[in-house]
Amino acid sequence: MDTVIDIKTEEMLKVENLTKKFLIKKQKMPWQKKKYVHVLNGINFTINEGEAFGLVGESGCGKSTTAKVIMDIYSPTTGSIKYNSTELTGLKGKEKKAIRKDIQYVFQDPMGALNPRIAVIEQIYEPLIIHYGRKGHKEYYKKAVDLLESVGMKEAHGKMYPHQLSGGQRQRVVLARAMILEPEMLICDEPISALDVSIQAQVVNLLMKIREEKGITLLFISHDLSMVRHLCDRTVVMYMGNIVEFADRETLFNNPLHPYTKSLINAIPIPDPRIKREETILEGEIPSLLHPPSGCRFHPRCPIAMPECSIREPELKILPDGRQAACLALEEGVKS
Amino acid sequence: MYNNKTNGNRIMVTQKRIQGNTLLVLFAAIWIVAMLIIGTLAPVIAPYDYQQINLNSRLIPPVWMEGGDSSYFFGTDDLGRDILSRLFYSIRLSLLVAILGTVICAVLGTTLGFIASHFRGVVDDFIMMLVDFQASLPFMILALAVIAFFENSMILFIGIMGIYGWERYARFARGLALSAEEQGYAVAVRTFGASPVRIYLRHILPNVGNTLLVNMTMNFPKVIMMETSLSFLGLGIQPPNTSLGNMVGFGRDYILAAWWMAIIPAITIFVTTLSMSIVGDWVRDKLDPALK
Amino acid sequence: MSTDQNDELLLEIKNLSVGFNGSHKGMPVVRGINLEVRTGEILGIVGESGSGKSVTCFSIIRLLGERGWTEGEVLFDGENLLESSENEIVSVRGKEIAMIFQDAQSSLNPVQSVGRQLVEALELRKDLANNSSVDYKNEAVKLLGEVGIPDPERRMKEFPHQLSGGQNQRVMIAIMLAGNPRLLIADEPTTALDVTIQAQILRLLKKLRKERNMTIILVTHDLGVVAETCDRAAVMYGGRIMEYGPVEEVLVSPRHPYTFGLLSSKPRIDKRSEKLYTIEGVVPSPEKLPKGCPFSERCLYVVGSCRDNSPPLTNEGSRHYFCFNPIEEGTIWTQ
Amino acid sequence: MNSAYIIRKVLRAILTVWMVTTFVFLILRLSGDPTVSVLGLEASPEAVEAFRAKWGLDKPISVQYFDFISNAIKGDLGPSILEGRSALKAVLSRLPNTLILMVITTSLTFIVGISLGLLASLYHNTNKDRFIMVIAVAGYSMPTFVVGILLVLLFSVKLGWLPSGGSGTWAHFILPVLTMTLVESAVFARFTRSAMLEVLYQPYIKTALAKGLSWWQIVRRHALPNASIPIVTIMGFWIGLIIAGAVITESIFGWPGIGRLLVYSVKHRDYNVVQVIVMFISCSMIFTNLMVDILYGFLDPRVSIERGEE
Amino acid sequence: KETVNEKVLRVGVSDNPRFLDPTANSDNVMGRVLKNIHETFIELAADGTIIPRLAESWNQIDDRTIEFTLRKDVVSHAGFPLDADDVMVSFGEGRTASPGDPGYDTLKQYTGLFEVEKIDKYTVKFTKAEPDALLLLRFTYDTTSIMCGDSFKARKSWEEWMVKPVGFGSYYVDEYRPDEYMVFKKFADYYGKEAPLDEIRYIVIPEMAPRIMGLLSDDYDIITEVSPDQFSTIENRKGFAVSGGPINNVRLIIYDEVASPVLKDARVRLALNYSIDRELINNTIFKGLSEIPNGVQMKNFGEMYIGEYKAVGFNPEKAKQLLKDAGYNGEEISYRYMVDYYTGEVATAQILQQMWSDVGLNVKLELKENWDQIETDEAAEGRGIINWSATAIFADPLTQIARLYGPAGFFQVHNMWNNDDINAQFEILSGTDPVARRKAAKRMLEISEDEDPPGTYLYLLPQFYGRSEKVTWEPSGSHFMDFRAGAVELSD
Ligand SMILES: Nc1ncnc2c1ncn2[C@@H]1O[C@H](COP(=O)(O)OP(=O)(O)OP(=O)(O)O)[C@@H](O)[C@H]1O
Ligand SMILES: Nc1ncnc2c1ncn2[C@@H]1O[C@H](COP(=O)(O)OP(=O)(O)OP(=O)(O)O)[C@@H](O)[C@H]1O
Ligand SMILES: [Mg+2]
Ligand SMILES: [Mg+2]
Repeated sequence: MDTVIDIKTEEMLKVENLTKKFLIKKQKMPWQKKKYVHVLNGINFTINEGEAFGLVGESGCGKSTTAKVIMDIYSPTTGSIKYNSTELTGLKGKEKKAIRKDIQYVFQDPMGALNPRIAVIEQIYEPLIIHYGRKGHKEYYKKAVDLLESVGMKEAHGKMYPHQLSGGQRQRVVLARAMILEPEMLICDEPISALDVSIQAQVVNLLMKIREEKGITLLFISHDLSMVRHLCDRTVVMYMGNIVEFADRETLFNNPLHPYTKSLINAIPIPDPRIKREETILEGEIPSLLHPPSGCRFHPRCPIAMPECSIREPELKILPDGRQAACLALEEGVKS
Repeated sequence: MYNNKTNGNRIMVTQKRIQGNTLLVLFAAIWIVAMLIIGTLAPVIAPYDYQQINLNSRLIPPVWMEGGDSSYFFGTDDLGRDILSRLFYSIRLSLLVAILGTVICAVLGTTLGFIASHFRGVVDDFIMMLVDFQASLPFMILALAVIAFFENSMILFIGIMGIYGWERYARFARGLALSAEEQGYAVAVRTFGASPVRIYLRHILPNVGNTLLVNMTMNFPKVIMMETSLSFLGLGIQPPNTSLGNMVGFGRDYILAAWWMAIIPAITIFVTTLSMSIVGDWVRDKLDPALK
Repeated sequence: MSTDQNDELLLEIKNLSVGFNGSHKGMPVVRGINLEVRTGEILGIVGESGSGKSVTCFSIIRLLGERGWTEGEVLFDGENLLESSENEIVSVRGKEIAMIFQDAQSSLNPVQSVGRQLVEALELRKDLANNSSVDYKNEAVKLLGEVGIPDPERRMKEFPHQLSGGQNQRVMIAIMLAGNPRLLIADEPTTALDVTIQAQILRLLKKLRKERNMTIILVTHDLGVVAETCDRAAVMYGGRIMEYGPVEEVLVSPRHPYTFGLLSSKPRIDKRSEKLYTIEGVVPSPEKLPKGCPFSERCLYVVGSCRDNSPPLTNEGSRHYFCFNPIEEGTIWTQ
Repeated sequence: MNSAYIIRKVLRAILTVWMVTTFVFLILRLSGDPTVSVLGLEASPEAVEAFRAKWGLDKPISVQYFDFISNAIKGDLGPSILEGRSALKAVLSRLPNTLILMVITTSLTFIVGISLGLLASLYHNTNKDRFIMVIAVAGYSMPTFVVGILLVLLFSVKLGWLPSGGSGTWAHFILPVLTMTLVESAVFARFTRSAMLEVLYQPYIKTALAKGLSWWQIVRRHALPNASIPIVTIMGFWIGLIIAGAVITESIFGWPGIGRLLVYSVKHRDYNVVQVIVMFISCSMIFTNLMVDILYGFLDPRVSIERGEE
Repeated sequence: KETVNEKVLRVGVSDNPRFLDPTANSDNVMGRVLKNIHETFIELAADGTIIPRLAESWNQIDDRTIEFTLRKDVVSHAGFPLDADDVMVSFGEGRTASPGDPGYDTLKQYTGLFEVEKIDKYTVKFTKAEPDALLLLRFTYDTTSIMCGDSFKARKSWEEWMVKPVGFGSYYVDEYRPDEYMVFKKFADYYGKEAPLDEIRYIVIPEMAPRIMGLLSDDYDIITEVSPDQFSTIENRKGFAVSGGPINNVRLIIYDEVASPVLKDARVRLALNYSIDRELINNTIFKGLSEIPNGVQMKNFGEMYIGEYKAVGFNPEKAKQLLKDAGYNGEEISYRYMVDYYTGEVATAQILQQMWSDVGLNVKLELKENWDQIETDEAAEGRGIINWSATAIFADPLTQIARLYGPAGFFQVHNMWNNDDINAQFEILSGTDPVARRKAAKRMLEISEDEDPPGTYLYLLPQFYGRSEKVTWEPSGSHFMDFRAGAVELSD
C-alpha cells in the first residue's frame, strides 16, 4: 500500500484498534443502569512522518473523539496509540509532558478552549512558559506576535480577550497557540472553518510551508473537502465510528469507491451559480449510535445497498491499488 | 464623533453604571488606607494611654452628646478609658489578626480544595473528611484544645484565626474547580502539558476567584467577632488589651446605657467590611474581561 | 430564483455603525452600512474574517452586550429596533427575528440538556401555547430530526459537551427555528457540518423560505453555499459593504477587487495547485483603517483616489458596489 | 454513583463522626470537669471523689473512652451530668426549638438573600446594587447582638408589637427569625450576586436572549441554575453556620435552642450533651454535604465526582 | 392562657437553678427561689427574730440536741399531711443520710450532719456529733427544708425529683424547662397565709440588655442582675423603678502563697491589701449603692460583729513601704479570673490591676475559661491571685470568715495558705462561750487581714433589680426573692 505514497514512510503515529465508549446515562442512583454509547469501533491508521493526513467524515462520526483520545483528553476504552513507537496510553509524569510538546491539538471550539480571563496573546505563548520557563518572556511575546501576524492578525488583537474577537480570529488564535511550540505533529480539528476563503488560503499555505520547512506532521480534520484535497497526502473517511475508506489524494478524489465518500464529494457546493449541480443528498434517517444498524452501518442510506449489506459488516480491505475501503460491493464474490 | 448610545439591555448593562462607581470606591479605598494608617500609627496618634483606667471619668458620652467632654472625642468606657485611643489600638490589633487570619485561611482552604478537586478519590475523601470534621466541630472546642495544650500567644492566636473557616474556602474551591476543570480552557492547557499547579493557579483560580474573594470579605467581620468568643475563653486578645471584637463584646451590656462603647467599634467594623466589599467588587469588575 | 416576486422590504439597515467602548480606541467596527432585505429572500453575507458580519447581526437584535453601541437605524417592518423598548425587543427576538450564533458549541447552556433548551424555545411560541394539544417534547424531537440529528429522542437528554461540534450547531439551528421567525439570521450555520448535512440544512432553509416565506440572512465563508442558496449577496470588508447584488452577478462577474480576490482564493475540488492564491497583506484593524477604501492597501487595482476618498456607491442595475476602479466585466476569476 | 461509591461515602461519614467525637472527648476531658459546676466551689474532697466515681471520671481516660465508645455503639450516648437524664433526651427536648427556628430562618434567608443577590446583580453597579449591598453588609457585619438589640428596641420597647424574648407563641418567633435573617441573608446575597455576575456575561445568556426570553425568564432558567454552585456550597455548611450563628440570637431572646445548650454544656463540661450535639451537627453536615456533592453532578453535568468512571 | 384576674408575676432572670431540691447543691440562683416552694422548721426574720414555720415549737436540749414539734395542719403539694415521717425521709437514707446520697454533701457543708430521731408522730429530735453554737440557726437554712416523704419515696429518680420536688411551701413547681422558663403556682392548701400571686414565671434571659428591654416592653415585671450603670435607662421610663443593694456576701480575692514565690512574703500580700481603694470602686462602679464591709464580716452579726476592728483600708504609702521592705522587684504576679462568674468580674480585675500597678505591683491578668483552670490543685502552678466570695449563710462569723479560712476551708484544705493561729481561733469560735468566740473572731480578722493575709475583702456583693411599678416588692438583703404573703403585691 505504500507504493503510492511518495514521502518518507517512517511511521509516526500508529493507531490500532481504537475503541471508545461514553457513559451517557450516569448512574445517579445505585439501582439505575448505566448506558454506554460506542463512538469508535476499532479504528486503525498509521500516520507517517512528515505527511499531511486528512480525516473527514460525517458530523458526529467520531473525528474529534479520535483526536481527543490521541491527545489523552479522553482515555481510550481499548486499543493502542503509538507515537514513534512509544505507547501513549497510560503515559505518566515527565514522559507525558515531553510528548505534550511534540503533539499539539487545535480545538474545534475555539471559544471554549480559550480562557475568558486572559488576554489572548498571553494564552498563545503560554505553552512556551510551560515548557521553557518564564525567562524568555520578551522573546515569547515576539514569537507570538509573529505567529499572529502570519495568520493574518495584528498585535493589537493579542491584547484583547476571547469574547472581543470574531469567530475567525479566535480560531486563528487557537491555531497560533498550537503552533508556537513547533510540535512534530499537529492535530487540527477544523482549524479553518470560520475563516473566509482568503484567510483560509493564507492559513493553509502557512501549514504547508511549515510542513515543508520543519517537516511537521499534520492530522487535518475538516469538512472542507477541497481543502483536504489540496493539503492532505492521504485521507481517511469515517462513518459512524468506522473507517470506510482510506486512500491517497488523487485516488480518493478522482475515484472514490465507497458510496459514502462518493456522496460526500458530490455534495460539495461549487461557488459558481451558473453551474447547476445534481443534488445527491443522502436519503434516509441517520441511524443512532446507540442502536447502530446491523451489517454495514451505511446501508440504510446507501444508494447501492444490497440485501447482504444489512447482514454482514464489511471489513476494511486493502484493495490492489493500495487503497482501503470497507464495502461489500467491492468485495469479490458479492453480487450486486 | 460617535455617541455612546449603547445597545445593551437590562441584563447586559450599560456604560454609565461603571463610571458612577468611582466616588464610592474612592471613599472605600480612603477608609481602608486610613484604617491601615491608624493601625500603624496607633501608639503615636492615640491621645491617651489606652489602658489607663480613670474611675472618676466613667461613661462620658461622645463630644456631640449632652454631657460630652471635649477631651474625650468618642467618650469613655465603663472604666473611664478613652474610647478613641482604645479604638485606635483595636484597629491595629484587629486588622492585623483579621488580615493575617483571613489570608492564612484563604490560602490553606483554597489549596486543600484544589487538591481535593484535582486528585479526587481517596485524597478528596480525606480532605472532605477534614472539612466535615472542621465544620461540625464547634470552633469553641478547637479553641479549648489549643488552650489545653499551648500557652496563649499572639502567633498562636493568629494561627487559630487562620484555621477559622478554612473549610469554607476548601468547599468553594473544590466545588467550583470541579466544574472549572471540565471546561475547555482547562482541558486545553492540560494538552500543552501544563502542570496541575499552573492549571489551578493561572487558569482556574482567576475564574473562580470572585467567589473566594467574596468569601474573604465576608469572613472579615466574622473573624473580628470571633476574637471576642476566644477572648472570653482566655485565648488571644485579653483585657486590658483591646480589639474591635472585644470592645463590642465587653461593651454589649452597656448598649442601652452607654451605646458608644459597643456601637462605635461596631460601626468601624461595618464600614471597614463595607469598604472591603466595595473595593473587592471594584477589583472584581476591573478583572472581569466581560466588562472590558 | 428571482427577488422580484415579492419586493416588500422586511429589514432595512440605514447607515448603521457599530462599535465597542474601550476596544479599538472606541472606533466603530461597522461603519455606516446600508442593507435592504426583502421578504422571502435569502441574503448571503460574505467577507473577511473580522470584518463585522457577526457584529452587524448582533446589533440587529440588540445583543451587542455590555459595551457595544450603535448608530443609525435598523428598520424592521418600518420600526426602528434600535430605539424600541426593552419589552418590544424581547417580543421581537426569537419570534420575529431569530439568530443562529456562529459559536454554537459555547453558546449553548452547558448545564442544561439540549432538549430542555429546545423545548424552552418552543414554549415561547404563542401559537403553540394556545394550542393545548401540542406536545412540546414531540415537537422538539421532530425539529432535531429535521436538522439531521440522529437518534433525536436520546439526544434530547444529552448535554452540549456530549455532542459533537456539528451536532451542537444543528441543535442551535433547531432552537432558532423553533420560534418560527419571519427573519432568520444565520451566522455561519454550517461551518461545522460535513457537506452532506450541510446540504440537508441548506435544503431545509430553502424549504422554509418557500413554505413559510421565511427571510434569511446567511453569513458564510463558503462561496459555494452562497452560490447555491442565496438570491443576493453582500460582500463585507473592514466594516463596510464592498459589493452587493444578485448572486449570479456578484459571484460570476465581481466588480470589486476584494470579491475577486476571495473567489480566486478558493481551491477547486477538481484542480490542485501547489500554493493557494491569497490576497496579500493584512486586514487593517478598526482603529487604523485607511481614510479611503478600507481595501486600498491590499488592492491590486488601487488607484490614487482610493487611499484618500471613500469610493462612492455605483449602481449597476440590481447590483451596487463601492469602487473607483472596478474590475471589468468578463474578467474570469477562475485561475 | 455505584455501591462502592456509597460504601466509601458511608465509611467516610462514620470515620468523620468518629474523629469528631474522639476529638471532642479528649479535649473536653483534658480541659475541665463538670464537678465544680455540679457540686459548687467548696465541695469537700470526699464529695468530689464520690462524684467523680459516680460518673466514672476517676477512671483513666483510655478506659473512659473505651466505655464511651462501646456504649455509643450500643446506642447509649450516656447521661447528661448536669441534668441527670439521658443526654440524648436533653438535646432532643431542645431540638424542636432549634429546628423550627432553623427551618424558618433558612427558608427566609434563602429567599431574601437570593432575591437581594439577584437584584443586585441585575442592577450591577447602579445605585440599587449599592443600596442592596450596603444593607446586606450592614446586617452581616454588625454584630448579631447589636442587630438583635436594635430590633427589640424598635419592635418591643418603642412599638410594643412583639415580645422581646422568651418562647411559646408564634409572636416569639418573629424577632429571632428577623435577626437571623437580617444577619445571614447577606451571605446568600453576596454569593448570589457574585456568582450571577460570572454567569450573566456568558455566551449562552446571549443565546437565551436571542430566543426571546425575558430577563426574568433568563434569570430563572439559565443564570440562577448556572450560578448555583457557590450557593449550593454554602448550603453545605449552612447547618453548622446557623447553629453557631444562633447562639447569640438564642441568648438575646432567651430562646432555648441547641446553640445555647452547646455553649452551656461546653462551659460546664457536660460531656455527653456536647457529644450528642456535635454528632447531630456532624451527621447533618455530612448528609447535606453528600447531597451537595450529588447536586454538583446535577447542576453541572460535566462534573463527575468520581472521575474515571466512563 | 391568662385569665383576666389571675395574678401572674413574670420574672426575667439571667439563669434558673438546675435543681430545686435544696440539698442538691447550694448556689445563688437556687437561693433566689427555694423559699417560695419549700419550708423549713423555722425562719430568720430580717430583724434577727426567729419565726416558726413548719415547727410549732422547739426545744434546744443542749449544745448538740434539739427537738421540733411539727404543726398539724400542714399538707404537702401532693396532698399528704406533714408528720415526723416526712422529716425522717428528708434527712434519711437516699437523700442526705449517708455519703453516697445526693444531698449528703451539701447538707454536711452548710449545716453539718444530724442524727434524726422520731419521737412521735409530730415530734422529731436532732442530735449533732459536736457542740454547735449555731444549732438552732442551722434550721433556718434551705438545706434543712422538709420534703414530702411519700412523694419522695414514690419518685422515679433523683434527677426527676430534683427539678420537681414536692414540698410544703406556698407555691408548687408546675413546670420546669431547663434554660427556658420555670413556673411556680399558688399552692391552694398552704397552711399559712395565702400566696399573693397565682403564678410566678421565671423566664431565662441570659443577657442584661435584653432583660432590661423586656422589662421596659412589659414582658417581665421584675428583672434581676441590673448593673447600676443601667439604672437611668430604667428609671427614665415612667412606671419603672430599680431597687436593691448589698447582700450578705463579701467579694474577696485570695492569694496562693504556696504556688507563688512572690506572695510567700506576707508583706507583699499586705501591700496588695493596702493598695486597693475599695471606696472608689463602690462609689463609681456601684454608684455608692453597695457597702465596704469592715473586713470579712457583716453588720448584722449582732454581738459577733467586731465594730472596734478597723480593716486595712486604702493606704498606698504603706503599701509602697511594705514592698520596699520586702525587696519586691517587679516580679510578676498572676491574677486568674473568669469572664462573668462574679458580676463585673472583668472590670474589677482590671481596676485592681491598675491600682496595684499604681503602687508598683506587677500583676498579670489571666482570663480562664472555667473554675477547673483556676482552683484545682492541678492548676496551682504559677497561680497568684484568684477571686472568691463568702456568704454569711447565718449571721455569724463561723459561717463566713471561719468557714472560709478555717482548717476545713477551701484554702487550707487545698494548701494555698496555712496558719496555725487561725486554726486555734477556729476551735474557740466553734465552741459556745460567747465572749471567747467574739475574741476569736476578732483575732481571726486581724490575722487574715493585717498579719498573714490569705486574701482580702473587696466589697459587699450588691444585687439590683429592675421592676415595673405595678409590682410592690423589696429585696430581702440576701439572694432570696421573696414572693410569699406580705412580701409582694401586684396591681393590674
Ligand atoms: N465585544 C467586542 N468588543 C470589542 N471588539 C469586538 C467585540 N466583538 C467583536 N469585536 C471586533 O469587531 C470586529 C468584527 O467582529 P465580527 O465578529 O463581527 O467579525 P465577523 O465578520 O463575524 O468575523 P468572522 O468571520 O471571523 O466571524 C472584530 O475586529 C472584533 O475584534
Ligand atoms: N463526552 C461525551 N459523552 C457522550 N457522547 C459523546 C461525548 N463526546 C462525544 N460524544 C458522541 O460521540 C460522537 C462523536 O463525536 P465527535 O465529537 O467525535 O464527532 P465529530 O466527528 O468530531 O463531529 P463534528 O464534525 O460534528 O465535530 C457524537 O455522536 C457525540 O454525541
Ligand atoms: Mg468534531
Ligand atoms: Mg462572525
